[in-house]
Amino acid sequence: MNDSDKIRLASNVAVVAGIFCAVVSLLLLLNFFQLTKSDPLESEVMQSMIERLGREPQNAELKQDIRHLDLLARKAYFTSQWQVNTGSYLLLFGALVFALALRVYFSLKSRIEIPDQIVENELKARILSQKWLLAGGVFVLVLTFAATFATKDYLKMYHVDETLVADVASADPGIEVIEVGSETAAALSGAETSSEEVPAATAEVAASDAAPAQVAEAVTAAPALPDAAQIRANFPSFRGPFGNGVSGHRNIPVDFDGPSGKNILWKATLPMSGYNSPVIWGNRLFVSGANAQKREVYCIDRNSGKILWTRAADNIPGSPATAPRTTEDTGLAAPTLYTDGIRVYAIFGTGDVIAFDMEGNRVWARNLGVPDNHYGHSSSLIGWKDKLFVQYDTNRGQKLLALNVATGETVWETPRSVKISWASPILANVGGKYQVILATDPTVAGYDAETGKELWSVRGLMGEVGPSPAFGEGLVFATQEYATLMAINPANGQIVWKDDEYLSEVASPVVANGMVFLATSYGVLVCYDAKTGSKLWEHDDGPGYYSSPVVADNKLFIFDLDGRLQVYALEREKKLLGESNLGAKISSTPAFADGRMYVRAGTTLYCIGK
Amino acid sequence: MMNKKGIYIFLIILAVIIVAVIAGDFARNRPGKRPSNPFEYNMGDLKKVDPEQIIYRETRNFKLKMEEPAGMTIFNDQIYVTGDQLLQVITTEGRLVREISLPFKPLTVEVNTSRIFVSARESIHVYDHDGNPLAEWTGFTGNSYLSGIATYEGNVFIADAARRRVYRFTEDGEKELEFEGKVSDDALHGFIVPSGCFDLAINEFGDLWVANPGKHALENYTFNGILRGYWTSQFSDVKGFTGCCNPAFFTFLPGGNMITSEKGILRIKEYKPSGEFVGVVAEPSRFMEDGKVSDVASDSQGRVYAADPDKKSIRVFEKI
Amino acid sequence: MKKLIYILLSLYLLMPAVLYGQQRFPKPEFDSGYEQPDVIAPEPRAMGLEYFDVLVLLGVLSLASWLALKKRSRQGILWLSIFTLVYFGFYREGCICSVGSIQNLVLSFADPAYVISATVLLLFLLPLIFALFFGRTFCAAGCPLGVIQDLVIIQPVSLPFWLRKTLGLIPYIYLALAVLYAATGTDFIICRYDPFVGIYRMDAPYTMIVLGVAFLLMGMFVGRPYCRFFCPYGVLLKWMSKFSRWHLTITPAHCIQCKLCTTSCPFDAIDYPSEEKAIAGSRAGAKKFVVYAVLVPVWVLAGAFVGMKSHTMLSRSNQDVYLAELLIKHPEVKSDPDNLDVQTFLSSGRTMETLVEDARIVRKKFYTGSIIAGAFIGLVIAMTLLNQVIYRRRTDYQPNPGDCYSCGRCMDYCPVEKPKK
Amino acid sequence: MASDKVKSRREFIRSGMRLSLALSLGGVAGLAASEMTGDGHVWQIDPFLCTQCGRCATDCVLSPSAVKCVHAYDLCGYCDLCGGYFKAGYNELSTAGENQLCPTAAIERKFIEEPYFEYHIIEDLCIGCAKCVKGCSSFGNGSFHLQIMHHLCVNCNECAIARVCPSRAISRVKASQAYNVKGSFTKES
Repeated sequence: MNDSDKIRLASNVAVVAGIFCAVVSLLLLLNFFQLTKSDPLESEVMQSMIERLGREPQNAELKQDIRHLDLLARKAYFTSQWQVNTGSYLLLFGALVFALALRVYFSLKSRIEIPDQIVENELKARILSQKWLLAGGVFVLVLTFAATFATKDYLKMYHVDETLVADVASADPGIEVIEVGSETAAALSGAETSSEEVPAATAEVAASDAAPAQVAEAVTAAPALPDAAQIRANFPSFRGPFGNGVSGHRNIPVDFDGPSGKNILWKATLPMSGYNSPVIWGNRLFVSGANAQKREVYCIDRNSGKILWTRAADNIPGSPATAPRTTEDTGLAAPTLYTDGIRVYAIFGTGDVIAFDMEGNRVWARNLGVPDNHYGHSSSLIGWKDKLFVQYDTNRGQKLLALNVATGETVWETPRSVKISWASPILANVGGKYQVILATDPTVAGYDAETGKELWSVRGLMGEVGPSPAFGEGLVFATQEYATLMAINPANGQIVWKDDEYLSEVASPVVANGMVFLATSYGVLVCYDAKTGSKLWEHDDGPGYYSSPVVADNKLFIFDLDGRLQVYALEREKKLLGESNLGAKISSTPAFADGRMYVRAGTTLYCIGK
Repeated sequence: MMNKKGIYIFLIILAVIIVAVIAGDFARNRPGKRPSNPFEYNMGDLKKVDPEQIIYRETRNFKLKMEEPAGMTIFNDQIYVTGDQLLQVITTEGRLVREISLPFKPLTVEVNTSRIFVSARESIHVYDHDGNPLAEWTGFTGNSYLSGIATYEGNVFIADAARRRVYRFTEDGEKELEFEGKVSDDALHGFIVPSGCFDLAINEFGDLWVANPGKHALENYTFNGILRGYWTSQFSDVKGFTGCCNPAFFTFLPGGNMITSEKGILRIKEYKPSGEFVGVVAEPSRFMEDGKVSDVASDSQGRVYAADPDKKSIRVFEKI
Repeated sequence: MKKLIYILLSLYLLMPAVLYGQQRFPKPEFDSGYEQPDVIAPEPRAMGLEYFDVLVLLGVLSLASWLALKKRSRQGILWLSIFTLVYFGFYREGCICSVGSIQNLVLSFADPAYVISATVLLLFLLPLIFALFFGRTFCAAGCPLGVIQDLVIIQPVSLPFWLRKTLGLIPYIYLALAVLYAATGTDFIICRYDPFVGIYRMDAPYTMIVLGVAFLLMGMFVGRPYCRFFCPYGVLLKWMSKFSRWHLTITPAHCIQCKLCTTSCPFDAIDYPSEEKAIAGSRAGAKKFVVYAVLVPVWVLAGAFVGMKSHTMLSRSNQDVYLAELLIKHPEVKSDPDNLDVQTFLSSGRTMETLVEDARIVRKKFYTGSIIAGAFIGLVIAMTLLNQVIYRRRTDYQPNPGDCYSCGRCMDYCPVEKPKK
Repeated sequence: MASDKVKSRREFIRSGMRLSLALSLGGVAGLAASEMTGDGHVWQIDPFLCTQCGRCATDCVLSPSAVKCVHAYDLCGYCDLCGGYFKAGYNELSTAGENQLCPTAAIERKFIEEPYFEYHIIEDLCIGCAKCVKGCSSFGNGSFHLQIMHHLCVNCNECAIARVCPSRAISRVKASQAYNVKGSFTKES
């Protein structure tokens, strides 16, 4: 067989294989369309027959017909599947033969020829290619750019309220909806006895000595918001009633010892750590904890130290999927909770604010937008009457918010032109009206708790403001390291006095008995006359203070960073009443109730008392 | 040989095809643009109910502070509802009377004049009406699932879904009898309970009825466990029961008519004690898609209450 | 290989307490001695075999490099590529390949929750490492996408220079988009539009088949159209190969300028000796060089700007974004029972707020990603333009190290004998 | 001489570039290696998320689909009237075609003893349409559920059904735990 024969053979094979491929692919295509167009198992005939069977369920002949058709349909289905499979193998084989034949054909036909100057003129080619590249590049960019004009950002058009309204409207109007048990929470908070649980699984039939179950009698009255006296009787927020660091509880032990357990009534371990301080209402103590994955609020029986309930702050609309980055010494659970005896409110570094009733039922939750805060959000919550105040001074937008305690809706929102802050708001009763007082770089300012209107503002702070202001003796005290300590009259916004000898970095000042106390992070405790600002005494010995000084039982309590507690008399001369060691690093502020002091160190909660 | 121009045209056509296929697929294959399901199991027809057949209307909803209501009963016109780790007593006006926290996860509840019986998976907890625990009956096997309780004059009947039998206890927790519903002449196979739904109830005349969900039957037994009569639903439409485990719950109206609650296609219906279909209380469209089945109870006014776990509320239906 | 292995579901033996979940309900007790069958759960391909694949790839690459650079055997490379076609193509069914592994790698960087296995990383790295030392020998014989096209080349036509250069931009754009979509967790577009995987599986949706057949038909006249004008992995290989330590040469010794090899390359990857005219012209091109160099930042900025502008449009490919926008734009679809996606979303318990929030997060990612992708595309256009006015003095016919697939066709055309040692 | 210089300069640049490319490859490798597992990954369906939309049957790159129904016998009630086997409007409880729900008759019903029946999936016939799964989970215990069968699945890098799954029930799982069979796999709460 010579070359030309081979060529002819190859070309013939190629033609045959090509026709074969074409036919097979055509058949496959037909099969494909047949499969997609009609589903033999759901044919109309079948449907109508089944419908008929529904009407005449005993028709045996009809049943036979259905079964027959069913069998046919199934057969057809599997046959066509077989066809597809076999067809694709045939096609592959045909294509292989076709390709081989063509290759042989062309390799036999082609001869090595000396190419003459078929080469393009390089210079010309390059110039042409530059033109095309330019055109192509510009074309791609312009086309994409033009396409962007046809696209509209619908995400921006979305507002949460719209859907809320729609959901409410969708409820059936003919049905009266009654909330069961919404009125019981208030009763629980007030008349709370020690909460014993029914001992689980005692096998005895007659459990006569078993403790009574937790029963709450329902009261029909609407929940009453606490008045100032009730707030003072409890420890509802960061640094106690109104955030001023003064508690009226008595019989607080001045000495105890952590390592040996002296005067330590109980120690409880919390599931997760956090830098927030305990708050107390009745017999319930609340703290929160967080890590990057989850955030939780804990309710603890303050008599036994038992965790009554743990609730996760999850599934909050708008909450970020990944927690914002925070520094280790702030974390996501730095802000202290607030409770009004009806509900407990918590805010986390994710911007989630959540409210539970005293039984741990979630009342509302929302996200205020993830705070842009390079250490982590740390401003605690405080409330008065039906409003919960949130100081939301972040790197991106600063504002003071008042939320409705029952629903979480924003009552008012006051934008502030200040810088970021880590201080917490306090409340001050100025001339019978409550003001929310905030300390930030560069101003200290007071806002009407009712309307959110700014009443006064004083410049003078700078840098990263950590200490919260304090109110007492009719004056507001605010301080920040590298800035100043100033006393401001909140009635007119005038600075009464200023001093900058000792300045606090983290711990907030406290006012009592005509004196103001200041604790610095480098370990100096100072006492000033509140009215004049003259220094009365100082104590310079200690590793430093992060925990704020607090007043209870007419004494000044302060924990240093090593967990050593010093108790001073509230006198114009230095008088140390006692010194104790907890044996744990403390940076939170203690809470007081009924002869007991509660302090948190990371995941451990101590109850100190006799 | 092939013409060069032909090759170029061929190539251009191919390029267009490639671009068209990629762009077309990319643009078309988007959520909401995809074809609907050719294999869909369309249960819509089954869920259709003739409006004529609906003889009740929903009048009130009691929103519960409970994640998942499990069991419910009505005694003295007070609603006893269990769920989470709670037992709540609610008036028929929706006011919370009492809340008892339970140290276990409750299944169902039954109340008589002196006691409240709450079942857990494998035990019965007895409380007095103030919520004080009186006793705990633990003599059940580890393989029990106590899904129903009924009381009558000192007798406590307990349905065990897992072991497929009914126990009779005295009020003081003494077990007197257990029966599997098997009859000698093999008229029925005994209780067939494919899932956790196995309910029983006693009407005002003292007749014990037990649901046999595997047979779509309601069976009447003597207190000694002898089958007295039964009925099954023979219909494939709304008049009968569908699925594998229905009726999941049932209760009696004053006068003896039965209210049944079904899973799968969620619906509540009324039957005469003879098994004759009366009408629909709540049609499937009232419930959430793929929702959970509701326990049912009725009060002295003949109102029907359904504890809907999906809506976390007790739904009240009144006869039109 | 595809033997069914039945796994015993030994529920009772393993962990009875933990698994006592809600759906768990005691099953009947049988009297007739009935034994419950096992749940059918055939095991996936063993991990060891995946490592074996990597080993095979390593072998193929080594052999291909040896054949191209040392043995200089086109025949050997051809047989090796047939082996690749059979093994990586028809036997392994083309998943996952080095080309697609770019996306896995990118997603693993972008999403900490997404982990890749060592085999994927090796699949990605090995061809690049080989390219850095020996040129694109992976393309010659190791890539299942490449070899199938290589085998169907029948009558290659030489494409004009400008067309090659302009179409050559597509892989860069494809790469940028693929990385963008992978990094945002949106889509693996390289795999979605892989044209040949359907042919290897002999079972695929018809779009895939049409795409594959179209590419193969095209490949009869244009050598390796997918490799040259689509393959995003080729971009990376090209960068590596450009600076490869050793590379295939047309002639084993001295080029005698016989020009026999000029038509041998179906991929137009042979650089000719530079023309004196062009060299002379290059001096005039110096001015152009300055202009193009100055324009580089302009292109980059323009690209970044267009990228930024188009992020809304691009992000619409993401499921979440698309669904969120659909629901905002057409709230009425909520009542369309045939819209499975919307109905499923509505019954999933996910709220509209979380969906919109998720969509916004994705869109934010797209914002940065699109700017980077746009800037990259701008840079590529600028650099390609700049390259057009850089002239290198060449005296011999030699393969362009970036574009050459080391297939070895040209070697057969060279009349120069290999020098005997 | 001059050309030699040019040559060596070029060679210098080339090796510099080569080194930096090698370093960047090494960097990428190191970065990737830090979050890498030795385990392979395969696609699998979470039966608790699955809404039985039926796309597994139509959108898998394989035909018939690599998704099949799996029967977790542990959860099965062995009922006579199986919601996954019979059409909701069945004519009678028999294996006759007009009563069967499965479009390919892939479920085998076997009598065991009064009153129990075993339901067995004939895998070769199953197309993964999830009709029986929907029936079983609506009416029964949910012992039928879809799983991706790994002797069939080609483990595409981009799974076509995962992309179109409306409930995002399909995700990559470790190859060592390749199945989410109900009963041994519980819902994440």
